[in-house]
Amino acid sequence: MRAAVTILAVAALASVPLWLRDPYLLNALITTGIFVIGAMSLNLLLGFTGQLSLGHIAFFGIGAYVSALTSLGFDVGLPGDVRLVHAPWPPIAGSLLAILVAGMCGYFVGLLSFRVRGAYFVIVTISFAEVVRLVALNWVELTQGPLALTNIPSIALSLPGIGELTLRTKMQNYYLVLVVALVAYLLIARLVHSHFGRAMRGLMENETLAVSVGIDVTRTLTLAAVISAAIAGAAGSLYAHYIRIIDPEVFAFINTVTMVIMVISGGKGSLAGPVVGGLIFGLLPVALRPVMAPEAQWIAYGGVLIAILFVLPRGIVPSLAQRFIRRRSGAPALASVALTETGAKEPA
Amino acid sequence: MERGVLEIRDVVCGYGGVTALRGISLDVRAGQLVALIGANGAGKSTTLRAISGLVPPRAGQMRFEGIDITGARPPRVLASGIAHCPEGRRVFPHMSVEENLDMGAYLRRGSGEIAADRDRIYAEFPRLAERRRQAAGTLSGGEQQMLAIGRALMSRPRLIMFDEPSLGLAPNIVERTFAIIRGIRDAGTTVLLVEQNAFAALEMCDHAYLLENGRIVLSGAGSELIANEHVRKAYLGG
Amino acid sequence: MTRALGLVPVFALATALFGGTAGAQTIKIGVNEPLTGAFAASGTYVVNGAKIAADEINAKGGILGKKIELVIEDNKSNPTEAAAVAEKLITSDKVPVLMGAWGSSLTLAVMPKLMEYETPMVVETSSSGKITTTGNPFVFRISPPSAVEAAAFKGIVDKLALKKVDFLIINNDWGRGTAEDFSKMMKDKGISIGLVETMDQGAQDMSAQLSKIKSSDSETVIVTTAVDQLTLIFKQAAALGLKKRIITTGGSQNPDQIIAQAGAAANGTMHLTTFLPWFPDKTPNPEATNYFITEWKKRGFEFAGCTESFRGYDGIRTAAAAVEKAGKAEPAAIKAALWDINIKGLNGDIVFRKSGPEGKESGQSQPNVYLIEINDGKVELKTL
Amino acid sequence: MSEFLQHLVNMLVLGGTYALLGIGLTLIFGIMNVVNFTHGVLYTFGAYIMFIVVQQLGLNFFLALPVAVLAGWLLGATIELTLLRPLRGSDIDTTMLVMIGAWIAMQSGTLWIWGGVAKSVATPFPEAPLVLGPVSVSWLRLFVLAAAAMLILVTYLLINKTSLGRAMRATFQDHDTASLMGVNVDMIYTSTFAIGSSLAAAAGALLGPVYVIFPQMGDLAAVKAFAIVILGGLGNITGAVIGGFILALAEELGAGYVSSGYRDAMGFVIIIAVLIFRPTGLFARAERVG
Repeated sequence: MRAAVTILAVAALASVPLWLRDPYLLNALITTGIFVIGAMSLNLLLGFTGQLSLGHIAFFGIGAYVSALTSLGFDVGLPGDVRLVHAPWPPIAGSLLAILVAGMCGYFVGLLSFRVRGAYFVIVTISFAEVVRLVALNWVELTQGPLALTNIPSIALSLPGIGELTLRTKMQNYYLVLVVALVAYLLIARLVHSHFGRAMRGLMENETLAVSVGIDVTRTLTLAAVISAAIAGAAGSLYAHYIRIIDPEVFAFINTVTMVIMVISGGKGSLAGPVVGGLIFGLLPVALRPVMAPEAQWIAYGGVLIAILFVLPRGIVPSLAQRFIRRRSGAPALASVALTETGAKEPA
Repeated sequence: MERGVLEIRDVVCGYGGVTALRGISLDVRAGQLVALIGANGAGKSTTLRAISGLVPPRAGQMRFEGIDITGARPPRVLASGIAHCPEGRRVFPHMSVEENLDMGAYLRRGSGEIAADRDRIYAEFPRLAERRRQAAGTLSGGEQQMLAIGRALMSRPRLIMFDEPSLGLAPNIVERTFAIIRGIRDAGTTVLLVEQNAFAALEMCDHAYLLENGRIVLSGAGSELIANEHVRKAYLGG
Repeated sequence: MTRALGLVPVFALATALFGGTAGAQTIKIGVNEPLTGAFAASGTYVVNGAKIAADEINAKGGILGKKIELVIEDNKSNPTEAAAVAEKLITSDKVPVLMGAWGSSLTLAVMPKLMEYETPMVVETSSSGKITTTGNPFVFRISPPSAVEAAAFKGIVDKLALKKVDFLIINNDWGRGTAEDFSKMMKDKGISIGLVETMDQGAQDMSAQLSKIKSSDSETVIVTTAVDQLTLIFKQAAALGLKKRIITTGGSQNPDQIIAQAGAAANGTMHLTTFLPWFPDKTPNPEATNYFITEWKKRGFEFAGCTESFRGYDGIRTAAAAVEKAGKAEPAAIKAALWDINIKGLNGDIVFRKSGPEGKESGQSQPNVYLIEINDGKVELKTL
Repeated sequence: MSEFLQHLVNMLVLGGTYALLGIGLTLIFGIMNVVNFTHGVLYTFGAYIMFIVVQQLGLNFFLALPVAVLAGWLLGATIELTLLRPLRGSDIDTTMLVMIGAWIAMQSGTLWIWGGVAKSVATPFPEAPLVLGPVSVSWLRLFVLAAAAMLILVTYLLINKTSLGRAMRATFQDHDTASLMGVNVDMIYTSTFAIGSSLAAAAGALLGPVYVIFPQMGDLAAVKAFAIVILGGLGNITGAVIGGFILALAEELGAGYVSSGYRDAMGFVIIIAVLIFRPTGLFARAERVG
């Protein structure tokens, strides 16, 4: 039943470019899709370990910059008269490096997450993203700072027998994003249902208990952070090669907020949640644009967000699932109580 | 069953998906010391928390001095004359001893009377008077227990509920604590005592209830329960 | 999941209903500006200027017998949105020419879309050198990049007897570009460069930077930022007792606002500007300047906005002139016609010269640059 | 040397306002455990109240400050009653996201009402600065420092010497036990949020005339407030005051002697460093609070 729904949804998404001819809407779907991938990766951290990162855009942005710089090349001076020169590589190598470097950064933030929890973790992650943004802004020699990296090449795939295929059109990019999103979805799904996924959930529901049954907290949290950051890096790479210009504003707080909104409104800890929330909040601005003044669009955006949280506090997917499929409510409710208590009260 | 000053009828109570109290009824008569005994997790603390309004009951009725207090929030319960001295003492660690006592009189007006009551507590517990400017978190366990009792008395309650007052205290302090509790009863204040040290509780109480799995399974005078076979086996170590 | 998908056709329908129906009766010009977010104030000024131009043209009967219609979209001060908005304007609204997108990173984000749909855009504000040097033949810029400004300033540095100069710049493409181009020009002139201090967009307290500049051994500070930060800098410099010659660049300063808000602190400051609303008679097109200023005031906008909004006015007039010259509202024809127009803008003749790699040059117009000085609360024009 | 002295003086006037920003947030954060994303909007709101009272209504500059405090109090109480109270007991993520929604909507509302063009407020203070040897400081900033000090003192007395303040501290330390003492915890939450909000509005009203007033002015202020709270420890007023001065000092010296480009990074670097090396804040008591 569940698999059928998933296959149907994928088929429906795959058919979109066949009947949707409007490039503007297709563009909106592609950028939404890229952010949905970011949101899915955030969900791994937020929904399955209970750690709310408000600096997730850092990994996305790092992925974007690494990918762009790898494919554009650079020449920077390091302390001690060393020059680091890099000749342009194919964009696909950039994407792989983006995943790698973002994952590594995730490792360090993962280590941090072991030390601080709850509101403190939130603020550390915000700060991390801001520091990365300020480095991108001020390390002009490498990143061009506010002058932006431009003319980033589109992703090219070398296919055996066919040769080089550069993905320039909307339709090609749409399918690229869809495929990456699908891979990320399946990866996260597998992970969540593995032994490791059970460890993560155990940790979220009751840390003391989880530790007592032998779950290695640091290792679990760090691994979740690494995978989550790597997927976000992949999304950032897609972004850089699709938009073809990046500047430090990619790290803007509002971009993190967009991802968090997608996850929480859709339902954290639910695999489909970020997809549903992402499609709604990715396309809401498109729907609002023709009907109201620019400032009012933002007011409506904030209003819709508040309304969803009030009406469906656990997110759209879990709330609807609960409404339609009768389930015993005991265990999940207790889990969320446990989460609040640990999230709320432990500064250290 | 004889009606008490505190009447509890068929109270059901729980947290999330767990039901802690499965319909309990009990009566506390004026001027008596009533003990509530039972194993860990039997629902003793929950009973007190339900009475004081920290956990709203799902069903049932509670009346104090004839007034319905079912579902009332803690401030109203306190205002009606019931003080609750919580488990683990729960003094405010970063506030001074004096401020802790003043918190006990939070709902009262008239600073003169409050100061007089405070002095009475200091007279009763000279250690607290010595440490009146000290942060409560720096006191020893016994001193914190005295402070918690003093704080509860500051509201001038007609019924005072103690939750595990002996927990984690040295034996001589435990004895002192029980003496104080008896003293409170003797001075005319009704006491509802939750205690894991079943023998001590039964010995000093006028009436006792035994809780098992969220239900009252036995009640009677303290001496009756001590004599009971089941109680002896399960709670008095033989 | 399938539920959410049901929304997509609804959006498509909405777009179909709201866009693309009025096409035949009017000539559309797409306007892609920041109306919310960090640059909201500037974007709104430019759009107000653009509306004055459109109303003026329509009052005179429009172009090619049709009224012009501005399709104004908010790019939210966000590059991703700027690109999306360009896409919408070109594909849904079918505009044959665009104007935008204020900030350089916004404009740069739009540029691949121009290539993709082969639609020309008049760039009215952005100053980054990259815009006209990367080989995008659909870009036509009427604002001066900092190199042009630096070249214009070259003529008078001798008269000012500059010896050593510090910079205080906004940390974006505009400030960075200015520091780079002005430093190069001054080094050629034998003037030494001292500190280069930056401030973030939106930063409010520049006391630390100014204290540092106060203690340096230079006699002049070149300041590049938007008018709000300029006001703050003058106030804070005065409070710190900074007594150096201050020269501002970039042309969106507003001396009147500075005089009103910074008072005596503004005396003695010099400003490089591209528009002279205070001396309409000294502008290249006095009649248009007078009309624009009268209209601006009539609509109840603050005089302060003139120095930004005139770019929107000039941008729309440029686009309209190109449509008229092309004889039809088609992107290719308009693009070709842009190379042939010669109109008197509020800040000089708008004539596009080629810039960037051969074969795919962008258009760059060379506006006039003026130096003004504030003395006793009044604006004086210094002759270059 | 004179540059250093000037940096120190700058630090003093800046630190006072940072402290004011920080104490409002530390109360809300500490007592309610709400990461309050509307703090910056309330700061902006206070500045616009100043603008309305002085520039649009033409009333006295000194009258505007209490008006802003009152307006901030009312708006804060409204936010608490309509958005936070119904969500009591929800998890921290939900509350935080609701506050983000409120922040987006309110900031856009400010833009809608007043437009994006920055406003300035005329002040009755002389333009010429006070010059003391090598250092100068403007009279307006001295006034702001004095007013901030006064507000901080009032808040300190409110928290430490009144029955409401005692109840707030008790709630912060143990909300269940506080309610057993008869404290109406809901009322304490509303008052805390309202008081914190009125302090944010006061900071905005004081700093609005020093700088300029525009819809996004609160964003940077809010981030700095978070840094100060982390630095000083949750719910710790004295810590927030010291934290405010430390942040101001780090920014001044960072911009003066390291690189001005990283000036605003100082706050974030401090947050990360403090949380790595001393997660409860520099001035928090060692034992767990709350």
